[in-house]
Amino acid sequence: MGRRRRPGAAARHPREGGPGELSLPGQGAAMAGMALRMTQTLAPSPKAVVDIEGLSLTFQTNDGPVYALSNVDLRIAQGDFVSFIGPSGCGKTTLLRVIADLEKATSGKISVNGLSPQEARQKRAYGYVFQAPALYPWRTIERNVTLPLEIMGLPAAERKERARRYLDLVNLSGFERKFPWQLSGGMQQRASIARALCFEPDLLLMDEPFGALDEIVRDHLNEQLLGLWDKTGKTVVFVTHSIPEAVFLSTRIVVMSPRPGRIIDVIESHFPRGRGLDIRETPEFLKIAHRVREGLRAGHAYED
Amino acid sequence: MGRRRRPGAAARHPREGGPGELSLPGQGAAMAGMALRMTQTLAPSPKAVVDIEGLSLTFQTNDGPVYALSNVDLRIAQGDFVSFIGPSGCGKTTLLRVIADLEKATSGKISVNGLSPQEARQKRAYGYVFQAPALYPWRTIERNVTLPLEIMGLPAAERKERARRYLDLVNLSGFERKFPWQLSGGMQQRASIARALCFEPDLLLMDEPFGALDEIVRDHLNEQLLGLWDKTGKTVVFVTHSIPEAVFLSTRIVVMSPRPGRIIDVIESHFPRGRGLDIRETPEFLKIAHRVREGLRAGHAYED
Amino acid sequence: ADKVTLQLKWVTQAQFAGYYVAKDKGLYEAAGLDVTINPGGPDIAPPQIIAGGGADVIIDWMPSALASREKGVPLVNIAQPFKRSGMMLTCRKETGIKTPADFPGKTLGVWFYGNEYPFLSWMAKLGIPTTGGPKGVTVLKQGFNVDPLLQKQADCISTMTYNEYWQIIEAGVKPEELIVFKYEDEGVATLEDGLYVLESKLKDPAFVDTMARFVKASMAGWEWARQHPAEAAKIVLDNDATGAQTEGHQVTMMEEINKLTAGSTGALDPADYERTVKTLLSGGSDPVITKAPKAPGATR
Amino acid sequence: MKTLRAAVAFLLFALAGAIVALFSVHTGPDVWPFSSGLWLSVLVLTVIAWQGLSTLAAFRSRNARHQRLADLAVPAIFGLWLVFLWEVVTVGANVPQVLLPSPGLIVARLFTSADVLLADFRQTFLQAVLAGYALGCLGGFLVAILADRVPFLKRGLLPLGNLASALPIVGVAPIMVMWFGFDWPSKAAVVVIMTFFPMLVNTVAGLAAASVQERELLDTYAASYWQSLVSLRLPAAMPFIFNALKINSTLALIGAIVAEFFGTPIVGMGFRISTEVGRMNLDMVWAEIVLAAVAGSAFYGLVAMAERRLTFWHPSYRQRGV
Amino acid sequence: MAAAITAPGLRGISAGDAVPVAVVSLGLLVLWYAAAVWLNADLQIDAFARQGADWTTGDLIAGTWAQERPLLPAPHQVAAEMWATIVDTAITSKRSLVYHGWVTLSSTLLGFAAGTLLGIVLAVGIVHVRALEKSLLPWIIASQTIPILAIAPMVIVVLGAVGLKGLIPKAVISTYLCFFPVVIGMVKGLRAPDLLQMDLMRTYNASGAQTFFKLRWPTALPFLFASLKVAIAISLVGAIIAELPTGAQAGLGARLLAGSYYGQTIQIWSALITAALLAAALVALMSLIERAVLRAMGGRP
Ligand SMILES: Nc1ncnc2c1ncn2[C@@H]1O[C@H](COP(=O)(O)OP(=O)(O)OP(=O)(O)O)[C@@H](O)[C@H]1O
Ligand SMILES: Nc1ncnc2c1ncn2[C@@H]1O[C@H](COP(=O)(O)OP(=O)(O)OP(=O)(O)O)[C@@H](O)[C@H]1O
Ligand SMILES: Cc1ncc(C[n+]2csc(CCO)c2C)c(N)n1
Ligand SMILES: [Mg+2]
Ligand SMILES: [Mg+2]
Repeated sequence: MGRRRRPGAAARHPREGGPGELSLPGQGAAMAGMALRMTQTLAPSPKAVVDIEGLSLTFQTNDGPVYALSNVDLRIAQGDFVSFIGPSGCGKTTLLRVIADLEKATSGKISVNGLSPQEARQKRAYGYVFQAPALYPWRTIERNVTLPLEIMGLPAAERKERARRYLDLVNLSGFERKFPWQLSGGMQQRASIARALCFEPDLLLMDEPFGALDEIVRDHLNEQLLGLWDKTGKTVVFVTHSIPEAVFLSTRIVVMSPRPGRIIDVIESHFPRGRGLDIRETPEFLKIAHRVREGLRAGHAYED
Repeated sequence: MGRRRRPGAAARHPREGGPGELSLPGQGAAMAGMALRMTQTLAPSPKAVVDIEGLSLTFQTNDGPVYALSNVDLRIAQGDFVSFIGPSGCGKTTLLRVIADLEKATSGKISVNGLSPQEARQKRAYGYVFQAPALYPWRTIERNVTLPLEIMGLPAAERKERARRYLDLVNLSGFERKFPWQLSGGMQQRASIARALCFEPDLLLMDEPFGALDEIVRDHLNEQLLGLWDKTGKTVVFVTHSIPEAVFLSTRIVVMSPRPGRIIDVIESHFPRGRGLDIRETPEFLKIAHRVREGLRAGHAYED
Repeated sequence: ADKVTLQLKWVTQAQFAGYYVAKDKGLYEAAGLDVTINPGGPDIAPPQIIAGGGADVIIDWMPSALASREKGVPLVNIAQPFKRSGMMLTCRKETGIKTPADFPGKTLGVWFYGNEYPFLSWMAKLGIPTTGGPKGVTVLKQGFNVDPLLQKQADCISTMTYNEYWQIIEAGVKPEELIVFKYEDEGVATLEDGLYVLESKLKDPAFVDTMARFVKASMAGWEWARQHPAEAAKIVLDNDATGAQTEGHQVTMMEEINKLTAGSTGALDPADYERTVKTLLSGGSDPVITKAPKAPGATR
Repeated sequence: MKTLRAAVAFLLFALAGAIVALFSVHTGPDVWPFSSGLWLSVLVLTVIAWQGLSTLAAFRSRNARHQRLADLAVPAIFGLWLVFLWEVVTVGANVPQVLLPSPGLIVARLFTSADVLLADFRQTFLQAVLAGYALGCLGGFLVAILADRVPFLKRGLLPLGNLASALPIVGVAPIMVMWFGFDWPSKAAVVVIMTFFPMLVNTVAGLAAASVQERELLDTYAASYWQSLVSLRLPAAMPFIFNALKINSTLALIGAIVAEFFGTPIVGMGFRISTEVGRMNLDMVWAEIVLAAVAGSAFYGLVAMAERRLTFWHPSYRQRGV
Repeated sequence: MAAAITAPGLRGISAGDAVPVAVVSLGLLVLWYAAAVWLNADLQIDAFARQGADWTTGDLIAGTWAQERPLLPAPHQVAAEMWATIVDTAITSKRSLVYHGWVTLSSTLLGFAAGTLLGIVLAVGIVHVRALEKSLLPWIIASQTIPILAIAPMVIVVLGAVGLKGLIPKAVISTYLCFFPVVIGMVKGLRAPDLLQMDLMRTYNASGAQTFFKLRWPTALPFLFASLKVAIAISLVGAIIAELPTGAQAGLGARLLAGSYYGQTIQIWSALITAALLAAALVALMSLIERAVLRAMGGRP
């Protein structure tokens, strides 16, 4: 432990705010990060759920390499709610996939729950909501939701009960017996959220889960998710395009730059845990949202 | 012409604002709608591009019928920019598909450019952006975009030029040679937008085209689309979940209720054609947005 | 030259040496004929081929030819180069079979495809049912080789004096381990390889003339084969497109065949014919040949 | 309704014409010599019947029963018409019975030799075909799974599997008779070899058919190999597996019948065919062929029905009328 | 759908497969030798008894591997026969397996080409014309249940009567057998595009031909290749079957049959293995083409 950080990332993106390394509440400074790292071995709380250092990823394609992630440093502590926000194609999905062991980094280090991503995946450490619903067309909605439970060997009665509970949570009661192609886009997306929630993982990786939903349902699900997070102490890593959503939900917002994806800002958001939707009108909320928007805009400027 | 309207829809949704029939700028009242209909035969301007009366649609599924649309009345004039907004699963996509002749109504009347939807489709009256990108995996991005041009028989040079132009418009220059699975979700969606735009149809049917995009790109594309609409006098029918987006883009916002989809409010939005993004801070904008939100909320309340 | 197509009953082997010799030695050519010889095979029913126009003249066994006549293919025998029958039933001695009376309860291999009539007539004559059981014989449709006997899947199999019998011997079985029943000795011999044409075509004198020359040349070929068995076998080998025949086997076959053709002028002996018909008629349920067709062709 | 009435009118007219034509060919050349007159009218009738069929095929009913009935009627009428043409041509043009018997004779045989046909059917279909089909399909399937599970085998065994399964039946059949005896097991063995390869190829292709995202979902659950096989890869492979099952349902019958040419007890469809060809009883041969065709089609139909049941979700069954 | 495009199907023998293939082959060889002992022992014991010779187990094993007409020839016997008839015999000789292989291959390829074409044409018809689907498909299926060996002679006779002899009748029988998998696979494949992809074409009011070439065809390709691999193997079987009633004059089928007449098991096996090698080579060739085509279509690695 106590590895030295590589200086590259910080030097290359001299933006306000911490250059990626997140470890303490407040502006994550490199030194503070190191301090925590060192204490962590002594007193392992708050536990690092995801720990990424100097991670890069390059895709080889038919016409040359695509640099998707470059030198990403990130630490997510237990109980964090971290949102990734950034321009389309900047590498948010890729980063989430690396954490989930669906993609291998080209270089750099990453651990999940102190293990390699692969080990963590094999321990079923997380639930993943894909950007597309990925429902199996030969299963009804209910049986799509119970799929992970079947795999994990839960008894049938329990599976049914959980499916009922989580389909209700996403407002899909009454659609248990339908097949995926009989549902609207948003309904399919909600079914896939229910599927990820129903086995109650400690770590949730969600890739634009609410993208296809209207504001009302979205608000509703935001509240549900926040309640769940609050009650269960889950760690959530969340990709979104909505600035208000990011600010409302997160304890930390990670702003990414266009390709090759780098972390250009990390913004803390300290609303009380039991916050309501009304906080979105407060000046503090608007201030944070503004800062996120500025970060995003800067990222875009960076590209052209 | 001059058919009598059925009173049902209006009676059932006694909300402020016109009960569906859209014909005059301003609060569309039933009588005014009729008046226009009658004048239309005499002076056919503004031409009705889409004219829907008492339209219903029921899906037969393995466990009983799903009532997707019920008694919808709607008239879209040339040059209109109409947004559909409503809870997930309320029938927005279905309504758009009926207009595009991808779905047959169970009852009711509909005409597109004065023709049946089928005839209109056969005349290639519209461009359609699906809720999912639906790119062909065996074609590169460029060749996906030129697909409609190939079908319509444009020469190769022209096709290439158009692909270049519209891929640039959606910020995808440089990805011409990639295959769809090498693109991020938002990039795929943008490619599908370029594909719909590139053959320059007069009527654009767009199903949540910007759902998977970040705010900055979204704003950018909003402006591009508005510019295009302004310059070319296209008619646009647009499904969205974002209230600000609907208010910013549209001349009319159609708020729909949950299943069976009905029109519960139609809201006019008279910003000048050359509006900029900054109007989103104006009180009038906020007032309209508020009214849309109220409509949506009422729709949700209706359900439970 | 007049074109003639001859359809053989079986694959190229010394059984048909006369025709190959006649062709190879230019006898047909000398007779003003251009003869094409089409080999047969397990799937080829010569009567069907001639009915379909695929041949002018075919080689067939008389029982099969007579049966075909009844099915509406009016075949006429124009020559009978084979005087004697080469059919036998060959059994392993160890099965305990000594006489036909020992057959019941045994398994016998039989060729079908129109070649089963003599066997069925024989069994009918012996009064042995062919439906299996302790009182009857179990009949197997035998393939094209002698494996069922070698591998003891059958107690007896059908063999020809000139072919399968020698295959058994070549496989290492000693003659004294075998017991053979010749159809001739059992009084159920039927006429084998004869030349047949369609009756309707004989109305054409030109065709009759062509056939007369063909038969004459063929018989000369057979004569030559009797004189030069080794060379005849060589000619057969040269004509075998599959390249599967072996010289030793063909020479043996040639010698055996010569015993069957010896004494034939090509003319059909009415007595032989009557015997065949009688045998077939005795076959109970089997092809009833009610009326003797006008048989010997006016070939000479 | 209107289309239905038109179709029925066309078909009735064709039927009446067909009856007259049949009558005239059967009463012999004296009444209506098989002159160009007959052939011309048969041609015209065929055009009319086709018209009726096309109209009937376009028939759409909201009543599912009526629709099903119409869907069945089309191939049935089409087939009957072919039979009619066959009868008229064989009888009218005096085709020798040893080349092609007329349907009338064949049908008569079906009844007069029903007992023989039944015995043959039991021997060949109920024993050799069904046993061989089950073993061959199962074998191909299991080897595909095995190869999928053990990549070493996939690379080592599949090329050799290709080799073994591409063995031509004709050569294998005598060997199988040598090994498994004259009775049906040797035929079943041939069927096993014939059906093995299509199942292997299709299953291997099918197991690769699940999309990347669908697989990744199971990866996130750390699903075991067998779990992902059962819950994803096999369902996704179903359309391919059924492809093989369908192809095999016809191959199995051909294989068993061909194998019977190389030595059998004196019962079986292949035995009967080869024997009766030699005896010039072509009507019996065709009766067996008809039996084989009916049995094979019914077998295929069953498999296709199972496919529709089990892969209802595949886009090919969700086609909208385009 | 995207994944179906990448379906690798069966691969040919590539360099990387050499080791596994060798290991598995070795295992099979051992099995084969053992089976030869087991199957041939009875005959060998008989033969010893006939000679009245004393024998040991070693003699028995050696004997079972050296019989002239074994029930199952040992691999080296087959290899020697193949070497003799493939390498040591001039290819113009009738005893050369290269010559017979070529005879069979030519009608296989002709039949396969015709069968593929016919299969595709029928599938296209079935997918596009409702009347054809309903009236034709059941009869195509029925046609495949007709035992080919029963009608092959009739086909040969009829074609012979119109003057077609030699290659073409054999190719016709190959065609008859191999078009079927192509039809079945292609009907499925041409209907495999998902609904959204079809809808897209509808919005362009694409003609049937355009939808076919731009959507249905690319989607059907994985199905087509799976079918073609089956079809080419079946086509070879068809050519061999067709060589029986053509008078069994030349070709691997004729060799097989001739071997079978005379109980020449070694000859049967060498013809059989040559045929199987030929089939495997053809299937491998299809796989190569498949891989090249799917790669050109942007198949995901
Ligand atoms: N093919 C189908 N078969 C059966 N039911 C269907 C089918 N397509 C849509 N539906 C049902 O019709 C209703 C309306 O669906 P639609 O896709 O129009 O919703 P939507 O308003 O577009 O929703 P979203 O915002 O989530 O995309 C839904 O309840 C859905 O379940
Ligand atoms: N399999 C792949 N092969 C090649 N390039 C890829 C692949 N997957 C993603 N990329 C590239 O990597 C970059 C990042 O993609 P990613 O999907 O992570 O973006 P994203 O931030 O999730 O975008 P969006 O918001 O649009 O979903 C993109 O430029 C994309 O083209
Ligand atoms: C399928 C079939 N089986 C057996 C024979 C009988 N046969 C008649 S002549 C002959 C050659 C003898 O060496 C043989 C075996 C046949 N013709 N066809
Ligand atoms: Mg993404
Ligand atoms: Mg929708």
